Amino acid sequence: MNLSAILYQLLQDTLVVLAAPLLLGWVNQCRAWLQNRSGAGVLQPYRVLVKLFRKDAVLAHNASYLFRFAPYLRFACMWLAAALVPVLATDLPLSPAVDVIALVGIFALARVFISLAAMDVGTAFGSLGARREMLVGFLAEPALLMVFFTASTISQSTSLITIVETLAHKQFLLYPSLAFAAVAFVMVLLAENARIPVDNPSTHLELTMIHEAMILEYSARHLALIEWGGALKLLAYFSIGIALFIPWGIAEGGDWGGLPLAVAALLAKLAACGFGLALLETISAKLRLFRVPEFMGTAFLLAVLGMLTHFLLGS
Amino acid sequence: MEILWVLVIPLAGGLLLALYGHRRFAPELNSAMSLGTLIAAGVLTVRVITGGPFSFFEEQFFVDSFNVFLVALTAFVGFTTALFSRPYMRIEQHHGKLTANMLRLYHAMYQLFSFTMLLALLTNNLGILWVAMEAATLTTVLLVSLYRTPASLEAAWKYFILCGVGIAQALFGTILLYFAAEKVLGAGGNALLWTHLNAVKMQLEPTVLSLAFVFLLVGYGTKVGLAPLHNWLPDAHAEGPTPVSAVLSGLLLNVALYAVVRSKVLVDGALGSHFAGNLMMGFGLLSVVMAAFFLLRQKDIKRLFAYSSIEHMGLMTFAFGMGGAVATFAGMLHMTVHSLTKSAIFFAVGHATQKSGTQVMEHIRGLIKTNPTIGWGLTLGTLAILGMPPFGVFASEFLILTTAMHAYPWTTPFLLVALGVAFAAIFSRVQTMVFGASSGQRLPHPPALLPVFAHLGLVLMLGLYIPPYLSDWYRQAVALIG
Amino acid sequence: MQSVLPIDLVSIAILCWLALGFLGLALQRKPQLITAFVFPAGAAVALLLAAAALGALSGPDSVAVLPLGLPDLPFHLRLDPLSAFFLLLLGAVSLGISFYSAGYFRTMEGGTLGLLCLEYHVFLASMALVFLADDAYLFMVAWETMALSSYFLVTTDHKVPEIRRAGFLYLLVAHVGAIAILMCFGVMQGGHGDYSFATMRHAHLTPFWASATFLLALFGFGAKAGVLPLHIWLPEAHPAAPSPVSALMSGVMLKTAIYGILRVSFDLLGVQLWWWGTVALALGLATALFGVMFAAVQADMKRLLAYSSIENIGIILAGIGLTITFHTFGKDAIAALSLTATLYHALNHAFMKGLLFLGTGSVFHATGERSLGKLGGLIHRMPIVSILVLVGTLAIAGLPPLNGFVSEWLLLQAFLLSPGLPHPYLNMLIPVAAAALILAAALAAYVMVKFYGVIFLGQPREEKLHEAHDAGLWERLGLTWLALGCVLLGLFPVFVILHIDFVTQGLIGQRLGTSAARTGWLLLTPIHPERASYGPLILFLIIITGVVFTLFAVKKLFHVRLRRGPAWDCGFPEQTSRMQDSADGFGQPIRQIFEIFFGIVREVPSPFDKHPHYHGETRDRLWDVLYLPIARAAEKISVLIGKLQHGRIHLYLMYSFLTLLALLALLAFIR
Amino acid sequence: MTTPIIGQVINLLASLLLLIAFAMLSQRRILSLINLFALQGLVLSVSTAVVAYSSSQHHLYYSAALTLILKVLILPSILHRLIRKLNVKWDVETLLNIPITMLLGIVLVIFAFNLAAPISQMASTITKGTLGIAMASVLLSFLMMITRSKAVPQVIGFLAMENGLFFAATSATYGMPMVVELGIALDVLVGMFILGIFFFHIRETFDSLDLQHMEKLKED
Repeated sequence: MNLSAILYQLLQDTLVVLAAPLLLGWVNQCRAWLQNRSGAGVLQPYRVLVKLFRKDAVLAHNASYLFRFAPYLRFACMWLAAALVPVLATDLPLSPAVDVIALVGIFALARVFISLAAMDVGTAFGSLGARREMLVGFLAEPALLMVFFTASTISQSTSLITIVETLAHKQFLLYPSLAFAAVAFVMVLLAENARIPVDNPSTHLELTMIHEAMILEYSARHLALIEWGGALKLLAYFSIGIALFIPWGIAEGGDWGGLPLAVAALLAKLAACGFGLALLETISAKLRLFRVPEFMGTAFLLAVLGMLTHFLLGS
Repeated sequence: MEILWVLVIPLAGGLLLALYGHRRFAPELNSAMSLGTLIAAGVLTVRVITGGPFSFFEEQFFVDSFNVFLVALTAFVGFTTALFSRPYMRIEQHHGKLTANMLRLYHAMYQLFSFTMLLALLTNNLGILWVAMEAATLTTVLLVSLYRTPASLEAAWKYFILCGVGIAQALFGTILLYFAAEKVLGAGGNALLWTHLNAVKMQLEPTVLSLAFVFLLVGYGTKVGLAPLHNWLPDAHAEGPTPVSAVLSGLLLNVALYAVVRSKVLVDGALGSHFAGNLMMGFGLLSVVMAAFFLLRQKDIKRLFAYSSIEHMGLMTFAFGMGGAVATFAGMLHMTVHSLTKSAIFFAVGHATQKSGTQVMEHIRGLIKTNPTIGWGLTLGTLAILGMPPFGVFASEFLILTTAMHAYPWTTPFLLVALGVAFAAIFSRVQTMVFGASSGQRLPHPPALLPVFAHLGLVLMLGLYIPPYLSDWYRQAVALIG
Repeated sequence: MQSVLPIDLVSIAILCWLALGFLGLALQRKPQLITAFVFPAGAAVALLLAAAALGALSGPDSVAVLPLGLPDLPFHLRLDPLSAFFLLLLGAVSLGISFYSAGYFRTMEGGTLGLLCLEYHVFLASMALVFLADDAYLFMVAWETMALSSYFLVTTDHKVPEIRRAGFLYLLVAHVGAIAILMCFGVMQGGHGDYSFATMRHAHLTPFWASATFLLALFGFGAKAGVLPLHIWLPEAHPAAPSPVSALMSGVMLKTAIYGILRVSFDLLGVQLWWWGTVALALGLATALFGVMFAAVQADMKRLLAYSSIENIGIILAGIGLTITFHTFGKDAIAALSLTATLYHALNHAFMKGLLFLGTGSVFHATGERSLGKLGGLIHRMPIVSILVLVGTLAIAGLPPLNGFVSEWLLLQAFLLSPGLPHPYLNMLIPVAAAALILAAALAAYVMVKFYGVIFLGQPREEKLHEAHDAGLWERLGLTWLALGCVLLGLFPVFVILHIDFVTQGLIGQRLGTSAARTGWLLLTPIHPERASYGPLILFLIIITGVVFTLFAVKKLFHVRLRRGPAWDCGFPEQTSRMQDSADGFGQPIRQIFEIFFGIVREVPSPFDKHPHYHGETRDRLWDVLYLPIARAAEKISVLIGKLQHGRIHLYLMYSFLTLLALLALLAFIR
Repeated sequence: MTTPIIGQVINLLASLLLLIAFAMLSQRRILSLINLFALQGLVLSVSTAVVAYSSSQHHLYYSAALTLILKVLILPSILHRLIRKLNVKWDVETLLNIPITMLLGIVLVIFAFNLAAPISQMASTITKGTLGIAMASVLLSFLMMITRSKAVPQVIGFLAMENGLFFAATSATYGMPMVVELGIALDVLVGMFILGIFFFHIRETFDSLDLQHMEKLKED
């Protein structure tokens, strides 16, 4: 592990944690445009965060240590996830410690903790949100994992780096199985990031909300961390999608020359994805909650199907 | 000489008790006589083990390791049962179920009964064997009908008629055997001596012997309690006094099976085929399966264990039918552990019924609370009889089942089903009787549970460790009949 | 004088356990002595056992012959890596459980305690003996003794009819299973009464008989492990037992069945046909999904855990099936991988489930409640227990960096990196199987959130919960040990694998450690770093640093006050504890999605009820479609046969007459 | 007398026995049943004596005498006294009507003959032909026990079966060894006494000897 690699790692760490709210802002802005609103500007998330951090925190009387600990953990998990996905270059010293399965595990860890925290105060909405979150999660997780598996059966590896290298730098092939996987991944992305049609981040309508219901009791810095973590999560998912399905332009290990190009490519891709997400959210309507399992089930089945096609067509 | 003692003591005991059986000391006298028999049997056993088989009184009596092991078993269980019946019968009298005269009859018949069994075991003459079996039937008929209640009379009547008729068939078989034998051995007394027959069994006429075996099997099989000839058995066990049920299950059935096995040896020798074995296997399997399903619907605790006796006799018959060293060994081991365990169970059951004043299982509850020793005795005994290790019954069942699986795989599904059903049937009942809320009264006399735990202790030992001399002993016997 | 072999130590440990048991029985009059001395001593013995097993794992096989048993069949003992591994499991887990018991049974009255102490230690000893046995007879004796002692432990509180019924059901299933096992040994035996495993290894069986043996073993051991459809006893018996016993049964006893399957199919039978693996795999996955599904809808905390045990057993069985499949196709590297994963998961589950059951025990002691609907908010009253149980919860939910995740990770690797098998259907099957496995794992997370959240979080659902007290010292000690195990097994997988290697080496002649530890103990690389790697310790440290960094950053930059206030809850006024999700409510989505699998009995109050009462119950369909019919059939047959005993002596005479005639006719026919 | 004639005599007696067996099968009245039984005993002892004379087996004389005393004098008189004491003279109903019983009986006879044929070939005695008859009469009395619904006739059937066995013993071989025969006789006698006592118990408990009252013990 050489110096440049460490530098890459640090660079990416700081980059993601700083840029995440920007991405969120961009997505919201796009949505505003698509809905003929003049949005609050791409920097709005930063303002929100600053505001929240400045406030006094109010905790419910019977909130336990778990309740206060959860936001930090979730933030750390998301940060780690976002920092591990090779988006600029493919040698990240930390990456070997966490392969795709572990990545999914980290997401699950965050989810479980936030759900527990939601149940901690013991309000009706808290437990309701936790239940729904876990419901979405137990279907989304396998789907995501199967998406990864499709990719890793192609590259005969579960380590992100190897996958990306295979897909990006080996000779270009069209993998039909990846098409299925891509669709499934998008569906998972929507669900996991509390987006329409599964959830609506900007609603407080009790009957429909999932993610919001869980974090109702949070305020001030805890809420800020959760928001920020959400942004990081979105970024992580974007970069995973990019790494899996449109990895081209990523820099080889250790050539600083390729870096600017890589950065440019990444920004372009992120912007495009953000716009795509906004577009999806705009044109689709929120599902009834009972439909959500079917939605996720479809995603899961698509992912499995992708894997099967890979075996059927003998790659 | 020892043989004479083994026979004379119980006979004398019978006569003595016929005179003094109603006195207060009668139970002790009874136990003493049985103890004497036990000691004589022990001496005899030692002599046979050391000196090998020998015959006596111009070969009319004969002991080899096969029947001496049954003699020892009979004497032992006879003694422990006598010990158990001391308090039991006193309590019965105290409850007003028995009069002094009935007790006299009981004690006299008890001794005569053990005499007949020992005679049947020790005689070398198949005719005398038959006579002794018939005599055993007669004595036990009187024992079964001891209470003079309608039920007990009915049971005794059925027992008498069915076993009488069965035994008659056995006599016919014996006649045919004699008919075949006298061609080889010439007419006269020697032609029925088992030792002589065994010597010349190769030359005996196959057709006659196969016919004879059919009659013998049906005849003695009735007394073994093989389905569908078993119908007398549950009634007799349920209605007679419990010590009698104990010796019936523990000893008489064994003796009858002994007769069957002896004749099987001759027939196998003559036919050189597996004809007899197949018949026995068939009967055994049928009995096991039928008994298992009978067990499922019992209400009376003594009937329950009577049917379990049928099941186990079926298992032994099956084992002896399979033949071969392992199976025969297993059969004899099963004889031993079954009679020990089953008599122990009947002891516990006897006191349990006295405690709660009924034989109906719904009304027996919480024995472990009211009287832990009875409760645990019943529980452990039941688990042992159900073939739970580390008790000896498991050892024999293990050998039987594995051998069957190896030699006759098609039989094992039946055994699997039967054992499973039997387990469910017995254990569910016993569990509700020993556990749960308690019900029951105090007994006027302290119950005798030493025999129970003595038996169970022996069975436990046989499950974990079979002393070398015992196993050699078994092996000799196996060599004789396997 | 020769040096002491591990096998001697193990035997000594077994004897000590037995001795302690009887000592406990003798000390009936002084219960405080039993709790204060006998159980801790048992723990010490467990430690000895674990140490000896650890030593034996790397050492050569050692054998011993006892002068007991049947005439031609003395008891054979053998300590090879496989048995050593499971002995290690037994020792390590029972160490914690015995400590815990020392505290847990404090309040029990003397007589019962003495008996329980005896049964408990006999149970431990018999399990150790199962692992040590090297001939069919000793194995069966130990096996059934185990069943028997655990039965008595289950029915400790035999006043309650349900508990009696549970105990009966348990012993019945165990007994039938045992007969099946016995028959499978019967097939393998060499005839003329040689039952030692040594001869069975060289028994030459036709494929048919080999398969029959395998299926018999699967049936027999499956009955003990709670594999579908023989699982019915498990959710009844485990809740019925006192918690330490449930912990032992779930944590260790189920593993004896796994040991049996491995011993028979790999060691004795020598795996032969690939479809055995497929059968085991399918059965295992079905069991896993079934178990977790039912766990999700349980309202009794111990039943929930019992069903989760079924799930984990399913996963383990699936692993075995995968191993068999690979092994039969000669892909031993991957076979070794999946076998390692399987054993690893068995070890993990022992720790996790032990921990959780003990946790429920503490909760039960503190509150007297087992029903999830009456618990809640205990995190404030029982801080220590809640933290330790949280560890177990996260572990069994399969979350990194704890141990549950590692084994599932390895198993997934085995699934995923399967090269094309020479069998198209298998290639189709395996990804689907992987999907099913993941689904089960994900559902487990759902279940565990429900478990922990409803018990420890939220507001207390009953008034009396305010008096709940934290566990005592002994309990904490036991819980801590097990929790520690969960963490360490999670953080240092390479060491564990290096030890499991001896087992895989023995069973399929292939070891993983060389490749697994290629890049040092920090990084776990089962096949090759390029293919897959996982560094739990690194991961853990990163997350911790992340958390700490954020914590400090926030504290540094924005030092603002923290106030306590009433819960907001969208501004709804007076919050009551009844408004939280009940256990049923939390399971509702699962019940809805998988409705077809449950037999649901529900009575919903009408709007006009004066005293509205809701009752919902999810029943196991298998009862109605499988077990009740069998029972009814048996009943019918017995009615029919009962008619034979008709009471009329003439009929009886006719039976004998017809029997005689039939036999005579047969004879005439044979002539 | 010369051997063939003796053979014919014995065969005659044998067929007489068979006839008596059938008569018992068809007989309703207990009294005449007992008389038939006595007659059967008589025929039996005569045939035994004849065999003894022909084969000069002296111990057969003893058994003939034994039969005469036991089965012609003692047992019938006991039975007579019994039924007088218990005044059960009539046995109106049989469980199977007479013609069918007879038909079954004939089938049994054929069956028995076929079964005994190969064996009697190898018999060395002059009475070899009669083994089949012996077996037949055993089976017939068995059938009789099945069809009789009262206690006393059942017992008579039992004794008749005993007779059949005894005849088999004399015809197939020249009688069993003496000690065995004595034992058998003793058993039969004791059994009779016990039964005698029994009848009174049964009588005073059920106040009839009808077996319908003794069907309480069964699986329900």
